[in-house]
Amino acid sequence: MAEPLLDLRGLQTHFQTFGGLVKAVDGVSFNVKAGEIVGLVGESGGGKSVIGFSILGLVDPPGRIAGGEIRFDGRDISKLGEREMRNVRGRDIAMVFQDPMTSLNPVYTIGRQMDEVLRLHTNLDEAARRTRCIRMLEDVGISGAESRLDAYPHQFSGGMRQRVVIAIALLAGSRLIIADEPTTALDVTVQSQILKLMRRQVQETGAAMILITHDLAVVSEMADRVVVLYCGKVVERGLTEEVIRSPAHPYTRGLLDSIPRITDRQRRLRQIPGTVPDIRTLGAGCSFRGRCAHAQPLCAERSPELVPVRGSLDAACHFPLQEAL
Amino acid sequence: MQRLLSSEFVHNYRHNIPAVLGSLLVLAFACLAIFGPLLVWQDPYDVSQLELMDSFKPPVWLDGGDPHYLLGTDGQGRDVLASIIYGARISAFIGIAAMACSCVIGTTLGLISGYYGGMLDAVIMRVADIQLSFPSMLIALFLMSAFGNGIGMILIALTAVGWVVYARTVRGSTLSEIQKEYIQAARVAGLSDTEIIRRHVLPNVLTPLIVVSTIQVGSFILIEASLSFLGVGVPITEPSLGLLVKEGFDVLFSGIWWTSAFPGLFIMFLVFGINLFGDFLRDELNPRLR
Amino acid sequence: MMNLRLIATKGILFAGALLLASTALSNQLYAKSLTVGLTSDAVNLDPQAGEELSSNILFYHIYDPLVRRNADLTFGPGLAESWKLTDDTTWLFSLRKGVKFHNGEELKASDVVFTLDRLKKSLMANLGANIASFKAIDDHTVEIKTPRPYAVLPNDLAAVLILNAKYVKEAGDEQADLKPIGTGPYKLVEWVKEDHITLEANKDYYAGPAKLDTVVFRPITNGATRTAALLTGEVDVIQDLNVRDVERVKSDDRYKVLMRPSLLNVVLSIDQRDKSPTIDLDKNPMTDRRVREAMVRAIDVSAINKVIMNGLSTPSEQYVPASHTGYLDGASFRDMYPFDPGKAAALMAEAGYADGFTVTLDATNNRYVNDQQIVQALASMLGKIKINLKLNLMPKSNFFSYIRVPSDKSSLIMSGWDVPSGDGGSMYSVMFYSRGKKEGYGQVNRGSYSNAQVDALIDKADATSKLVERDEFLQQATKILMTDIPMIPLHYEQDLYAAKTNVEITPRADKFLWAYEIDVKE
Amino acid sequence: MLGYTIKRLLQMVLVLFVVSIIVFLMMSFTGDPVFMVIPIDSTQAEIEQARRLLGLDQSLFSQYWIFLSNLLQGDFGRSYVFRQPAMDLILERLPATMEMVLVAMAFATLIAIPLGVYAGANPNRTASRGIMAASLFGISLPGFWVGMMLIYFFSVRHPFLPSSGRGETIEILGLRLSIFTADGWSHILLPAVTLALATLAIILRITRAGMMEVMRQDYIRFARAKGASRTHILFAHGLKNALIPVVTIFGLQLGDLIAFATITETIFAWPGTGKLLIDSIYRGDRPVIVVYLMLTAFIFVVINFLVDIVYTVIDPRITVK
Repeated sequence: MAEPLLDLRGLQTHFQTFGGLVKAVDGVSFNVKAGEIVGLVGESGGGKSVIGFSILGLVDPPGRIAGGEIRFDGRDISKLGEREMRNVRGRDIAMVFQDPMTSLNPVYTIGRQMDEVLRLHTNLDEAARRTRCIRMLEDVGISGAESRLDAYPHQFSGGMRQRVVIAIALLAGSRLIIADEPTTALDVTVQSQILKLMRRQVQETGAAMILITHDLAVVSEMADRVVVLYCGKVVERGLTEEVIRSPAHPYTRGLLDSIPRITDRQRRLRQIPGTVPDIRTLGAGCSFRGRCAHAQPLCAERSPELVPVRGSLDAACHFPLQEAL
Repeated sequence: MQRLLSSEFVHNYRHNIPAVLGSLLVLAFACLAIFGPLLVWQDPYDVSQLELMDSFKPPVWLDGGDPHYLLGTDGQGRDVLASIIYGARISAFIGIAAMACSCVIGTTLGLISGYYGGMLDAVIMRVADIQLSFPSMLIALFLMSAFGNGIGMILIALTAVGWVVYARTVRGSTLSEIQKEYIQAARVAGLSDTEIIRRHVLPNVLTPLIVVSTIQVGSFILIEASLSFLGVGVPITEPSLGLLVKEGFDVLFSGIWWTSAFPGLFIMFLVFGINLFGDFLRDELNPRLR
Repeated sequence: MMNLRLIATKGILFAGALLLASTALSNQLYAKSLTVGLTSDAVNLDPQAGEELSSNILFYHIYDPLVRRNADLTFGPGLAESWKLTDDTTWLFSLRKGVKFHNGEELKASDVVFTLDRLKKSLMANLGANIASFKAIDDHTVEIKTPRPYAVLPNDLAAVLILNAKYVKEAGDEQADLKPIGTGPYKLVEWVKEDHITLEANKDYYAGPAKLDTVVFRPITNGATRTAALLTGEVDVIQDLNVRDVERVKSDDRYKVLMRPSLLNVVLSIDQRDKSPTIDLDKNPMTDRRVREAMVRAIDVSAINKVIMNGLSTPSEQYVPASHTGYLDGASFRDMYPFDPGKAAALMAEAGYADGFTVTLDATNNRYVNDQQIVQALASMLGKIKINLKLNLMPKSNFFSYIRVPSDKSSLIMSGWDVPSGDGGSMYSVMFYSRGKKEGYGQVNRGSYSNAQVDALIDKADATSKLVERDEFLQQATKILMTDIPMIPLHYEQDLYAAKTNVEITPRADKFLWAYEIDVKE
Repeated sequence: MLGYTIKRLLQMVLVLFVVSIIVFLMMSFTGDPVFMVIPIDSTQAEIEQARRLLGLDQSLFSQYWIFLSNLLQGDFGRSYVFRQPAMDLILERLPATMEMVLVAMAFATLIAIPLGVYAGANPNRTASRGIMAASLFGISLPGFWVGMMLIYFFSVRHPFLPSSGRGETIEILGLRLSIFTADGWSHILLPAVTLALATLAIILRITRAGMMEVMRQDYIRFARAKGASRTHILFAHGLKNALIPVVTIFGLQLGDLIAFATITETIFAWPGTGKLLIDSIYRGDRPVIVVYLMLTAFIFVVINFLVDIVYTVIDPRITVK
């Protein structure tokens, strides 16, 4: 089997704060194959975004990558120098941020911001770059692309801006796109348009994508595989349909239950009780045990390993849930 | 607020070396200004205590220094250290008193402006705008030259330039405060305007003023020193630190540097301490940056 | 032999070259120049627009008066070759012939008439206060009438500088001020405000061209900077050397320090009114002569001289210096009322003020040398006889209007007075004549002093056209004044100059640095 | 844009009008200027004559009225002392002041912005903390004292820089400038540094604060994710966004520099407008003071106007209205 495009092996990203060491990403492993969409799911504060930043080497002090490997296309990019890493960013791996309102620089035209990527990563001349930008804008569904190039971000609506951001991410032909909550800040009606757009673009360009979200519903529509994170650790991973149909980890179950469904509108939405604990104060044992309905004494003693459970599912739970019928 | 004071604020304070340093400096200067006259053996402004033969003695560590005069003497045999201590009292008094006057007047005008709005607000704010387009130094210089020098005049001049920042800050916070529901409720409950302002608005607009006031004391001390240096500040009978520097200017070229260097150094450390402390307060009390 | 001749020839050639070079050099050297560091820039170059010192210094380079005042305050012919009195009040001045203004115009009587006419309407009208009328008799004779017999009219005229009528009319007041045209020994080349004024010698000067071809005046306000400019060679002469720098400059033999007692007498005017503005008593104690005498005796003028003035002041004997009319030979405040705190206290007690009183002294803080320090010393000295002196110090801009007669806010005033005309009478008539009696008399009598005898003597002095008589009357007045003590004279400041050793310069009594009298030696 | 300019112009006229009234009123508190210009033993008649010549015989109100109506004809009044048009006196000295102010501003900006960007982008580095501490010293320094100490070290103790005047000047386009001669530079160095220090510290601190704010914005991360270089991110993406407050303070500081030039000019005997102002204050020369303040007010209004224009250039979201 060919080596995956991206292979995370035991990634550790730590933040040194006055209150103590925060292990925001604590031994995360998963991989992404070319052309595949992997959903990275978890509640906010679960370390999802940090993984994205870690891959791109954008973790700022006091944070640092404390261990593990990030193998992209066969080489460990976590060990690359800043200069080499710059060639990876934007060209090999692109990122789409959560809030389109703030991820575009307000003082430059979008044309200039798109052009920046091409100038950095291609040898195209100005005219060619411009043509490519226009084509890309058209591809993401912005009409009158030529004239829009000279417009400033504040002259666009939120959805339009996210299209621009996606266009920028796709512009240099990156092979991996990390989309960090790309639709969270948008209106519901716009959300699905953007998601469809992203999916289509990924399929057309053959790029892989990591879709970071707290919303399993989004993942179920988009992703081929799912990785569920809790307190900086992978608690479950597997093919999307299997995870959705019958998760092995109580946390995934909880997340699934909190999605509103049209079919059972009578049922009250179930929330996971409690809140995400302070990572700094976690002792030994399963970090989910405080909120878990199935917790046993063992859960407080030993931290569960991520092990295959059934089918494609791996889960980190001493007492994985049975397959639903 | 109480909790903030007791926990986080204090915690941050203790872990902020500059803040501690700043407040230590301020404290040291305060002690020196209050108790200093007890520490020095000479009242530099009692002419009978001056020994004219001791004029222009260099600081004690230089050749010809006299252990009596730690930092040397000026042209009239005045101990430079004693002059500095007496001068610092005057400088600090002017800085603090002018800040207090500005604060009271500015806050009052700001409250009126923000609470009542309308014509009054427009007038006050236009005046503030016009004034802000001039450097405070220039306004103070002009006022001093028109009215003549003296401590009272300096206080007036500094207040005239200092009130604006309070008025604007307070007006801003008042405007946002009176939008809030509890003020509406208080109005409905029939509290009088003055009572609402005093009980509800005022306490809520004061926090930002702490920072403004601290920084302002420092800048007032500097402005006063500059005015005195130009000869339109305090009279010679009440020499502030700035005037001491000015007095030292003429003899500086003759190589006598200590009569001007030390008072200037003292101003710098005084204002530096105040600014350090103010900086810390700003970081702590300004929610926008936290 | 051959060799020797060759060498000799070479030597001659060499000598010739040397000669050529040296003539070129001497031509260059002939263009002597001098740079002077003044305390401030000239304000005006129109002599009828202002009168402060720097402007005055420049005026006398560019213009000439009818009567020249010499360095020692004697007077001699200037643009007027000679003058005579035709009756008690009528003077005839004969102008020098062939004197040319810098623009080539010849000096005529009409220029003098124009000058006086313009003067009377100017801010400086005071300079012509003793001129009643004037007219041109012919091209080179001017008749001037005084309102009453006035023996020292020529002295007054030494301060009136003659303008070119045609030029001033054509150029207008502003241009006449910026680009002055006179008959003086120097012409203006360039005036860059606050930076320098360059003058070049007027080759056609009636008394022969000046020895220095170029003179540059540079304003350097700060005394210490001025010293530094001298020491670094930027300037050749400086005015008002800092008292502090005297020793330093003296110790360097490349420089010399020049001194001359100035004419400026620093005096305390004492209020003589029954009720004085700043004294919280029903009766003004200072109306009592004994109190005034006590004050004189309590002030240690020599201590002020030694400590504050670094020895560079001259304790004043009288109200006017010895060179002046009205000076009484042998009389001195210092001998009549020597410093004696005991006697002073006794006099206070005798007058019934053993417990003293509180009074405010008005003084400047930037006008006279060390004025601030002097008043502080006065406060401590008078404090010893329980006169509690409050100090009211202000910059000169406020001072002179604050103390202006009728001085209704002042009890004690420290100010200076100088009489460059050398005539004590001009001071007496304005400062000691009873106030409000006669126009032009007593207008700066700040203490409201009034003594009929003094008034009568001044009247007599002003009624005679004979200098000797005038002097006699004024001396009698001096005698009375020294007993009455309407003012306490403290000291004359010392005029200090420093120059490079090769500069030949003698300070003038009137402080007017005049390049025409200066030379530079190799 | 046109409407905006007109509005600003009207505002300016209003400001100038108010300034002139206030100055006129205030100046009536100072001593009677006539005594500054005439011989001290002048008689009453001579004083009256001088008053008439200077236009001081009128009531304050009519003096103001005359001033105002002359103003509308472009006549700004005449100095009592110099007997020259006040405006000419000031304009003559303005190049010297502006030259010093601009050199100081250039010093301040060129040093402050890179340092501020550095300290804002790396707030936790030791060097940044050092820069910030130094800048705090900078704003705590009495400028006149710094000038004096510079004179002491560079002119008195080790005399290699002159302590006063402008040195050699060259006339360019009718302006007398010293920055084109080596001698001129040696003269301008100390005053400009003295003047620049506080401004340097303030611009640095504002730049740093702005950069700190900007650097945590998403678009900076996004730019980094694009693979842009550090310098490009700091200056093209970061600084440009942090520039609005910097430009504001730049305008304000330019005004402050003109004001503080009075002190610097006094110390270094720099023949500019500030020295003229101080001299005029000492001499009670009201017309010069009035015109000086009106001219500076005018300059400030122009600076504010330019600052507003610069805003729109920097930030497309801002439009003048």
